[in-house]
Amino acid sequence: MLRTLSRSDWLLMAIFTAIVVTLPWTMQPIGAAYPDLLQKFAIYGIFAIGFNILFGLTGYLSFGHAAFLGVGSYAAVWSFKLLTMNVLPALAFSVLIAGVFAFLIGYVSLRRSGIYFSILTLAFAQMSYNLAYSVLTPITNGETGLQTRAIRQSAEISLRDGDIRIIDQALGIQEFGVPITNLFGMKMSGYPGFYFCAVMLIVCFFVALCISRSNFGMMLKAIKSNQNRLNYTGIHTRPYLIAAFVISGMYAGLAGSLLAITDPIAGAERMQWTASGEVVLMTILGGVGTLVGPVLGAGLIKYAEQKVSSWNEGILNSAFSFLPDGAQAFFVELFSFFVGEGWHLTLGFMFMVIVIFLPGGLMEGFRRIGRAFNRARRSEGGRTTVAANTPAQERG
Amino acid sequence: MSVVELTNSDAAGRGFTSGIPDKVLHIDDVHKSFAGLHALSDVDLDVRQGETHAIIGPNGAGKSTLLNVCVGRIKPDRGAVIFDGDTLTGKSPHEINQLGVARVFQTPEVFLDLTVLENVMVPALSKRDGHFKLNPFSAIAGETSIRNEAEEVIVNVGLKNHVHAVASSLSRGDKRRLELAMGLIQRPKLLLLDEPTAGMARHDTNATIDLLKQIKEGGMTKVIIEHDMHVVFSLADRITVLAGGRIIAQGSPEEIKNNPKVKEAYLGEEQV
Amino acid sequence: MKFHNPNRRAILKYGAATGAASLATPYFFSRGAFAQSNNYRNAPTGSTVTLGFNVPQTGAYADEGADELRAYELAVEHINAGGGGMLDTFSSSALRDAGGGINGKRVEFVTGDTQTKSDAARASAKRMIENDGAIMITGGSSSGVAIAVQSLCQEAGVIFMSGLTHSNDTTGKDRRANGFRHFFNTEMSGAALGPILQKNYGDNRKVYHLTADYTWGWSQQGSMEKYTQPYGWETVANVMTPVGAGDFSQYITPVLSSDADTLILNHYGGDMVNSLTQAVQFGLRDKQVNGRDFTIIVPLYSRLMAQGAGDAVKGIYGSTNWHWSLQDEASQAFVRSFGEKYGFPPSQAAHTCYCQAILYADAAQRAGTFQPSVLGAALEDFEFDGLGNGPVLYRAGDHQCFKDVLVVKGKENPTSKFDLLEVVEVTPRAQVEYPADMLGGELGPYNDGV
Amino acid sequence: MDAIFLQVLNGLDKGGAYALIALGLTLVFGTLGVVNFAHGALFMLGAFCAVTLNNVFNISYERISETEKDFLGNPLKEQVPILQDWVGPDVAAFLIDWSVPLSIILAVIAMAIIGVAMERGLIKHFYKRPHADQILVTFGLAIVLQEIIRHYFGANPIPQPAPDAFSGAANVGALVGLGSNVIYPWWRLVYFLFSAMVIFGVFAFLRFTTFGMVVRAGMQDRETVGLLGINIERRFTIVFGLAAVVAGMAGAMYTPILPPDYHMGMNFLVLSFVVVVVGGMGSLEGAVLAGFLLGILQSFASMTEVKAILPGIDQIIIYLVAVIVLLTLPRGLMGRRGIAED
Repeated sequence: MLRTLSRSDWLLMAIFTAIVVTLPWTMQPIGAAYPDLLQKFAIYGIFAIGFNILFGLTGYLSFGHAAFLGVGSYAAVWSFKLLTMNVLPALAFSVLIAGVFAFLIGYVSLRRSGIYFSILTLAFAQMSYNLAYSVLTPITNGETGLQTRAIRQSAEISLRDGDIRIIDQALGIQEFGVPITNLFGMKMSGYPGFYFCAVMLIVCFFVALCISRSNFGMMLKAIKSNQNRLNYTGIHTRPYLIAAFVISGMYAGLAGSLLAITDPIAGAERMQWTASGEVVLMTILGGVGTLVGPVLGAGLIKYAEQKVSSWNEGILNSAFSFLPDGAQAFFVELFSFFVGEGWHLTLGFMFMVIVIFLPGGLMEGFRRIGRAFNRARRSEGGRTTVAANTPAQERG
Repeated sequence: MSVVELTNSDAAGRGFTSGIPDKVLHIDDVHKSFAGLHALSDVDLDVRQGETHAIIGPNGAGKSTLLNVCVGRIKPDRGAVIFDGDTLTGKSPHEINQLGVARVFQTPEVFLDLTVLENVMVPALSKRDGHFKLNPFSAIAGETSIRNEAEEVIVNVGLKNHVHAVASSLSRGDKRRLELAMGLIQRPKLLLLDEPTAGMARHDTNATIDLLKQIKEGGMTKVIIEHDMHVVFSLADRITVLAGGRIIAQGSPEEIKNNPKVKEAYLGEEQV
Repeated sequence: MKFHNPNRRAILKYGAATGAASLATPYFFSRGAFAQSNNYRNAPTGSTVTLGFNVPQTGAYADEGADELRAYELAVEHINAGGGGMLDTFSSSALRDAGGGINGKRVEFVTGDTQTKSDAARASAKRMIENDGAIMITGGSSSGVAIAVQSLCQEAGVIFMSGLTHSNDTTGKDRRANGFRHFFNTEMSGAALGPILQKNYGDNRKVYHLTADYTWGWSQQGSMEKYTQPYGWETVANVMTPVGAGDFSQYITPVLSSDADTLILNHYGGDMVNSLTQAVQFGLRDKQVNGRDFTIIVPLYSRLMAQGAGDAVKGIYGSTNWHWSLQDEASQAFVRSFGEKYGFPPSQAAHTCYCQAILYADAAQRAGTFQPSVLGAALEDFEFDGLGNGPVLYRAGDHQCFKDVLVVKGKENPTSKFDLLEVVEVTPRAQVEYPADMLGGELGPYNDGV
Repeated sequence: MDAIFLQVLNGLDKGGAYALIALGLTLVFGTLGVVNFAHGALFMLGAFCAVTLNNVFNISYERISETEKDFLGNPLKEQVPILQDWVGPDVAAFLIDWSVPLSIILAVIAMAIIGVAMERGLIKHFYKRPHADQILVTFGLAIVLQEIIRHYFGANPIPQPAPDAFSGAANVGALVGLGSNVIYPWWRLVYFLFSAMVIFGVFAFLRFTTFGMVVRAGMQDRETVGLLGINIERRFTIVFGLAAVVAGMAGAMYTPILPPDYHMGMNFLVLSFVVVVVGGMGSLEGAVLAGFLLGILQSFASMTEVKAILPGIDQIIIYLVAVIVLLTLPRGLMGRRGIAED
């Protein structure tokens, strides 16, 4: 397994790990160094990496991936309610159940390709969302969302409103107030929660890297390239597609369970088409088919949602306070279109600008910078760098 | 007369079993029509173990349809294709390939986003691992034996300098070489070649002929569809001539050269 | 061309809380480094205290959210000035006596966008708590969000003063010690509407319910059924409609062929606008069944949304938490200060948010600390007046305010686009009170976040 | 019986709306090969054409009233429409009353300009780009358009009453010999007629004009038409403009049924894609058929009797039908092989 990766891959792993682990410090200048946003970076990074295993490698665009995120969250919260507040069983259950769910949906949807596949996945996800919001309320607690509760005092209280936590009860673990998710006693909120997510992100990134460099990954890329030819080469493509779909569904389930682990609530709107669309946007924004791109895209969108939306006029005023009064008023006026309540506008423009000027997403931008840098070095008379010769590693 | 020979072997072919080693492919009374137009009718054909069998014929004779029937792309209206004891008719393309039938496409159908090496490794892995294997952790980079083998084939087809090039960057001729390499790497029991030299310069054509001759010595059975009579007569052990969806002649190159029916069919179209 | 433009806000000189916490090194494995010295989360150390306003800024309730934010800004202005608006009429003088700020600290605020989604709302609340050092969270425009943020605040150890949330569950089975609600609920709506409906429409009506298919809808439908039953009102059918259905025609036509003579629309927001507009289009308001005029009722009214339904609201009964046309001194003072600043009257969402901000500040001032458990105790069973609803009790048992409920009716001849509802009756508080344990749920202990 | 008849009417009405939106979407996809996520936003812009016209008619100057007081107790500033002074109160009242139907004219002009500008300025650069890029850029555009509308009109729905003549409900029952309970709003009947006319018009345009012939040929085989030396670019622009106009008119006329707000386009977006795909990508007939099919099925699924057997069926019926259709008919009702399958 370790032979999977080349030296440059290990270097990539090392750099990625270093960046993720140091996020609490490096994110400070842009005001993103607080646990919740960092957790979201990691969680949606996992979601996008998983989505990219399907979309980036096989070219199959699922428009219903949020369903697996939602299922993962529900599974995790039910594990908290029924078994234990320890996060490991929740994690295992979520991944397992999301995997089964993905298998069922994938088995059916993958009978079709192209936009027909996209609409099938969308249809399944929307059905899940609509039912979870209304008819399935006994399981999902509907609009309010499924939450952990104190241990119920009598069997008359429904399981939605009172937990049983069989394992914790058997072990005689005492609870005070709101039950808190933990990893063998270590609280999974705040920074410990972030580091737990970060470890998961690094593991997920590593697995995705391995998949991308493996025989299996090459087959997936071959599907994207020319599925028909692959059939004549003796490969049955459907099992590969289903496997990729299930793996990426399990990633989504893992992301869903981490959402529940860092914040024990699961709501139906996690399954809505807008949530599915969000992960598509994250992936395309960062760079489809690249390894790092989806994580970057996820970070950018979550940053916009959390931080850009919070820059109200007061913050703008102090940001531009170095300007003379008239100019300050002008800039505050101008920027207030794009931040605070206007953060959607920024997002919309960002999508357009990136796709117009950087087809291939943010990673394309980095590649261009890299190339320009290399050219500059060569024209200085320096020796040609090795990087220019490395054959398209990052495409993986 | 080859047609007589065909009827003779046909009698034996009805009771075809894998125990008879010299008949690898048996095409049994295949019919196919598209919208009332008979593309193939009453086609019976045997391909012997180790031989290079050329199928020639004027344009629209049904050569490509016949090939497509063999690989499962087209379902015949009637009749069957039997390969090494297995009926191919009704099987899906990947199953047919897994039985040992590989196809080289006329217009290159390579994996444009993959490198040349990867393009060749895909069929190699398919041969080794079967039609599906979930191996997300077994690294491409760790497949040294298959990698060496693939590199060898790539060198053989003359793509030595392009091993790590992305397939989409290859010239059309190089893509055809790659196609050939993808067929050869599987060491199939039967290799179906659809005009392997079409569009190649004479020099390249000769190189391809040499390469195919080499393989012949290795004992691989081949069916070639070809327009270029130079190629056909350099390679073929036996030749089947199709015209209007029917077999009009079959026999050794010498027999075919002198067959009046063939001359008639090709009159003004090809110089032999 | 001059369009009505509710989104422009005057540039204000309000403080920008950029968040001292964000500049500090990450504080590992503890819930805030400050907490150790001060016994509670995000205890203010400098000369300012930061409040977190979490309102919908995008999505269907964005205008309501914008109005809430206006009210909060106004409230902050008044608190820092030690007077103005309803702060002058408020029965507790603690803030006025302090002469500006709370506990000697100037109030600053941070804002967040709930998007009317639980996840987004919790995330922005967490941002304000973790990054911006907000000492409390307030706002919101739907019950799902309120309940989600309330439980988050309980876990994080800050006070949550909910905004517009009408579901029983907020202070019913999902009540939390750290959460407080000023707004009324479906139980009170039902209790207030029942007698008025009987008075106007008589006994023994046959009712067709269209109910938004989620917890609030069910709860509203249940209350309406419960409080109209004593008058012999009978439910012919209760049909669930999907949230955000847009076109309700397929749910309205069956009403025509049933023998119902009353339609109750248990919808809110966009659903209410659409279902009411369409029901009126189907001629339901002009229909006669069994010799009686057909009647439509909208249990929960919002003026902003009534604006969207236009003429369709005329003559239609419903309930509301507060309305700007009230003539009492406090309401008048609030409308005047709000109207002078923004140019139009405040909505009920703005009113409840303003009240919540003032009530929080007052409790903190009276308690002398921002510590949730102490501050909360100051709010519990707190009786006050002068905030536009008459005498109000913040009940200790469920952290729910009890006050008079307004029964309103769509005005037949509005004089302006704000003048859409007229107050028909003010149902006294005693009539809408219910025992604290009726709805189930448990407050649990306060959490100070340490 | 009455109930079923009414649900059929509902279905036709809904179906008309669905078909109108889906028509432009599939037209753009079939000819230009562009997945346009901004199509819902075009529908929304059309609806706001109606709002704008109404606002324009109501542009007023202020007159201090002597008798009335405003909410702060100051003398009320009465708003007097300028139009009233120009054309007299009767005509002004008529224009304001009929502003929704009249707004079709505005919608046609405005949407044609917007459509052409969008195609020339943005969409044409994306013909050869992957669908993913098209989705991202048009989605971004949709958000931007939405936010601009929100900036000027706010987030609340804005009521747009139908003309008085059409405001009530028609006694359809009397016409077809059913009970007096069978009444149906005039405006919805108008909307159904309107959608039928527009659909018919678009089909006639594509069938009986040379331009339409080229476009249809382009939908069959884009490359060949390009090779024929026909200036396909200009025609693409017109097709996109046409799609925008159809969406815009559909939006403008829908305002009395659904008071418009800035994100109404997004609500219709997913639905219209489902309609297009169920109909078969690139098939105009399919889109119309699927629109009516889904409209009618949705209406029937919402009946209490059906919901009693299958709770929640009305919430998922559209998607359920989509799944069933796509699994039985690989390319939707009337889709052709090879379009949008990779």
